[in-house]
Amino acid sequence: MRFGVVVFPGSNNDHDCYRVVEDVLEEPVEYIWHQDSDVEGFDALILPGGFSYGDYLRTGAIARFSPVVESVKRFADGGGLVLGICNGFQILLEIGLLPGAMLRNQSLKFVCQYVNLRVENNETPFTNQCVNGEVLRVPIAHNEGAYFADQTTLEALRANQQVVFSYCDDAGRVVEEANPNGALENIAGIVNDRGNVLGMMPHPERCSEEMLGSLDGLKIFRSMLAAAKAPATP
Amino acid sequence: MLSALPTAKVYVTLKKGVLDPQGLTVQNALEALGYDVQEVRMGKYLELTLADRPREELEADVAEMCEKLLSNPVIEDFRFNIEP
Amino acid sequence: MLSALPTAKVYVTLKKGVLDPQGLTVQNALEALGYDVQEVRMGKYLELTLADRPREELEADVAEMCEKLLSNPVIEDFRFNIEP
Amino acid sequence: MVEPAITPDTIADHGLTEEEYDRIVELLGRPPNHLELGIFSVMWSEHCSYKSSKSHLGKFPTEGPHIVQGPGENAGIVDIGDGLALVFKIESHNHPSFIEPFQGAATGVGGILRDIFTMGARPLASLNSLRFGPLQIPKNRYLMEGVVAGIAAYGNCIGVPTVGGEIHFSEVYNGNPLVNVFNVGLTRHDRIFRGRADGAGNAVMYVGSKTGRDGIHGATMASEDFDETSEERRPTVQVGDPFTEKLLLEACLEVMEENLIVGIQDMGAAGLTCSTSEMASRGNTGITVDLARVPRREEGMSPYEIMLSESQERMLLVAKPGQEERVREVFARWNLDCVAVGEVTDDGLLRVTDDGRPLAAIPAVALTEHAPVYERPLAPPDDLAERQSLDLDRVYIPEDCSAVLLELLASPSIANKEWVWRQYDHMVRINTVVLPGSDAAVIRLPGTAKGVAMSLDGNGRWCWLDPREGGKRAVAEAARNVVCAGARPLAITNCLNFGNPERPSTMWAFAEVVEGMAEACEALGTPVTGGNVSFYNETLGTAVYPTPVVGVVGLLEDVSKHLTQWFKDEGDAVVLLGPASEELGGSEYLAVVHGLVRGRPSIDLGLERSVHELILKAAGEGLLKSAHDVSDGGLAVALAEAGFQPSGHPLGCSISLRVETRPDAALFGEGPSRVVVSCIPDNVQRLQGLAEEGRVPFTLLGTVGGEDLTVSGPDGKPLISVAASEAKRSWEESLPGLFERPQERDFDR
Ligand SMILES: Nc1ncnc2c1ncn2[C@@H]1O[C@H](COP(=O)(O)OP(=O)(O)O)[C@@H](O)[C@H]1O
Ligand SMILES: [Mg+2]
Repeated sequence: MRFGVVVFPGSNNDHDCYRVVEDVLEEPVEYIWHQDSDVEGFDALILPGGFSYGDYLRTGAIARFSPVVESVKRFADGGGLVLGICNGFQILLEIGLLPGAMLRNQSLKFVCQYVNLRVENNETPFTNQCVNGEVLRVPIAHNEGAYFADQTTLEALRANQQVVFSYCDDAGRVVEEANPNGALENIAGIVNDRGNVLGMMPHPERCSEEMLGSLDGLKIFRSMLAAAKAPATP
Repeated sequence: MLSALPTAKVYVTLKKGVLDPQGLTVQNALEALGYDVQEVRMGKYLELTLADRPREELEADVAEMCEKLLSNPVIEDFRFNIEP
Repeated sequence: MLSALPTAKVYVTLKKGVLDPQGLTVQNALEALGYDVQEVRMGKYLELTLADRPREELEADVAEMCEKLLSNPVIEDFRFNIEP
Repeated sequence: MVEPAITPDTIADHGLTEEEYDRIVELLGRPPNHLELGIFSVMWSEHCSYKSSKSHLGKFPTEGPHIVQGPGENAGIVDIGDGLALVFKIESHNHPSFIEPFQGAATGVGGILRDIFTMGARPLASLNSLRFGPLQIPKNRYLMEGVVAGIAAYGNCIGVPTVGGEIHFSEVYNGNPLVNVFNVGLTRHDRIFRGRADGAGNAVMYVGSKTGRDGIHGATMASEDFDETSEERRPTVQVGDPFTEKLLLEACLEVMEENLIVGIQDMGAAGLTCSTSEMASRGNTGITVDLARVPRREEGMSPYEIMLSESQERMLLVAKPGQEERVREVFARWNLDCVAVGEVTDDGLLRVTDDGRPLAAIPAVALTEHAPVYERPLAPPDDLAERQSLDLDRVYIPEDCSAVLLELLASPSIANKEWVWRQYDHMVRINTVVLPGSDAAVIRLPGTAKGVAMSLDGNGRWCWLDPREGGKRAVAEAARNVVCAGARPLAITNCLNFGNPERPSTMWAFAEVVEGMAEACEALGTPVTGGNVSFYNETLGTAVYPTPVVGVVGLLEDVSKHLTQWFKDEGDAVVLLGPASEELGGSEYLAVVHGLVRGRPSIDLGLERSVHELILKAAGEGLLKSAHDVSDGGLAVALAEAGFQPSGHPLGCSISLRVETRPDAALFGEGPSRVVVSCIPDNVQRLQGLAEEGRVPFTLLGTVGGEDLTVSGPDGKPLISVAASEAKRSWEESLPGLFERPQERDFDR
């Protein structure tokens, strides 16, 4: 399975995603420079975390105009798998591949820590190796991670089971105390209605190796592999 | 001189109903300092120095910039005025 | 009603000469989109809903709030107006 | 523009003495013009010339088999085998952070990162060492909020993890917070670059941000030679632009990887002036720079302003012949300015021109090697004997040592610093194997089995009581922290934060600290590869404690064998390696509980080294499950902390303690060279054997486990008995609690 990691000026988790695909998954991977518009031949695209254009003005706002974005959109429209992590998620929101927007953390502080995620929908190409209700330990690291959407959008997301991960406590309860950033209804990750585009604030690439303290992130990458092998049935 | 060029003053504010944690924090801090403040909303203020062109063109351009880049319609409103 | 209360509109801008990385980056982005923009400076815009009190008191209070909390006098200037 | 005349006032405004001015005239063979005077004044400033400290810094050991680059470059370098090298350095940003905490700290991080990647290394990790006045004072909270947010903003955005550091609080830092930032990077031996301008005729290129009127030497601003309004000419606070620095980092590493350049140096303090004169001086060459070609952010900048500007995110490089175009292409791809502003010459002169018109010509070495060096007078402070005397008979012994433990755990200098490091992205680049919270952070080195452990330490209180011993202990503690991670300390960098060097007592403390540190470095086999001196940390006659901050990097050949400070399993044995010291002097306990800063710390460096060797040996044999050094708060705090693993329920332990003098001294004394380790009971004997071989005192303290932390005295009498969870709460809730108070900017009214 061929992965592409899209690099915007200011991306800084590009190398981390690349390494996980290459060293841990042992699958072919290439960087895609934001000025390139060729995403032919890839089976999945990762929009990594970081601070594209410094997160100046608004997270993801300026990256939206990079030439590669139109290709990413076309790739997604064609059913290709797109995973946006952290800043990648923010960019997916700005370019409209996912609904909603990201607000500043309620604490007004950057927060880097492990959180618990409850898997809400394991019937996506990103979670097929998980069990519904399962609790994953995955780190977050962001300043603007409070997911927001208007009521109609929110209802649609719920109706289509597009909420894939919620912040929860150790026991898997989705409670206010487990919300690290003020996200609406503890939402940590969503897919588009077709299910082939996932945006998530937590960083699976930071917990895909034993030595780093958790392997839970690997389930997401493994799910993508499994999805690519199985015929797509979204 | 730059100063003779037209300037657009752009205000980007959070839509009503969108939680504004910065505004809230500022309000709390002001109240703790003893001021009577009912509400604080925090937004962005941009000054764009433009090229010298007909007014309507500038108006249209700035509106477009606001829609495309300077604000996010999901959460923000904008308004602007052009001077002089 | 809130709407009847006086509102202060506060503008906080970077002092002249102070580097504005955000403004620069936005300018570059706008230029890349084909707009002719000479300079962009980014600042903050706040709306404070105040208690109904004599105008001069409000003026004095808001000035103090700006100095103490809303602006950073080392790098920023502020101005405000109170409505209605 | 009219060239301002040089009067005694202009000279004084430039911070130069009459003798220094005479020397400038002598070196030039003529009086300097105004621009030249400005150039001399910044290069001969304390900050750039080290004129007060140079004669002392020479005492540091700087050589060793693995030292690749000692002091004198932008950063030090040590060899770690396999063709790899670590590049590291520490820098202070105390004064800028006091003026504007967020931007001051942020630009400090930006500066230290440039020091590392200018040598060809990709930054791996940052640490920071901070000192503030007590947090009960709103201004101190404001400063700390801003500093931490600034460090976070810069490091997080550029994507270099901030993995640790240290923070201490004391009234002496009220008017003078300290902000020291450290970074370590990784490079290959064949990719090391230096700040040298070699090869006459080679192009000198300016890359990065445009030049503005940022941070121009404050002193010079007082001069009245300006034609525009004074408001516009005031020095401007430097604002960090981490996004641009990220682009600069990637572009610089790219031109280095392609081998396109001869030398490179960042433009930090004294900007273009410092980078041109130092690069020429190191290369035994000259540089001509034409100011008309320098990219500018503002209109109407004078040559003086351009040469002295401290705008951030700029570098100066010398391209290899014929490679200028390729260099330009690389920087263009990253959307950065890259302009040939001059060339290397063979006449040894720093020449400044404006569109070809000569403005200044100064022998480069006159600015660097020939800068003045002072032997400042030294004298111990009058009250030294008083500081050092400690009459323990007048220090009551607390009835309830459990309560004291809780109080110490909540003391901000000891309390959990998660409030701080949660704001730092400490995981980006997926190399952080030991996250913040343990004695040392551990980073794995990609592509190898190796890891690097690092720690910053310094205790100003000890140095105030006895600077020589305090200096030794700073090195020892930083190295011990690294050893506790299972890593062998390789070398140190250091930041010396002191008051006014013209004060003999300050200079005496400085000299003593340096000699103490030098002795410790010899004894522990950790040469000094560089550092930074920050003088004049003094407000209204009150100086900070003499505060050396020591950064140690250590190597783990096999990173999977690293240790952390936390107990792992119930039933494990708890052992103290090192002397059963009961030294109370200079402790956090004396200061917090008794309001006393008194005593005389001491250390046996030979024993310290033996403890290091023992732990490394035991760790190498896989005997240890944890290792935590005993520092602030003494043994009791170390035992409590060992139970506070990052996740899950805290672990208690039951300990029995021999007490020679008084229980508070045994529990809370901060005698050095001690480490609490845990191991399975079956390994105790082997460990004891190794300790005897290594002549390290060995004390079996007790067992890990249970809900409570209990320490009993010789007669079985309980000294401490607290629930581990209560202890943890006390430790955890302290800092966040202080910051929940409403914020206000307090303007010294
Ligand atoms: N300014 C800081 N930035 C990041 N981490 C910090 C900072 N201050 C303290 N820490 C972390 O908190 C832990 C405890 O610090 P400290 O009590 O100074 O340890 P020690 O006494 O072992 O040197 C360490 O892991 C340290 O890295
Ligand atoms: Mg320690």
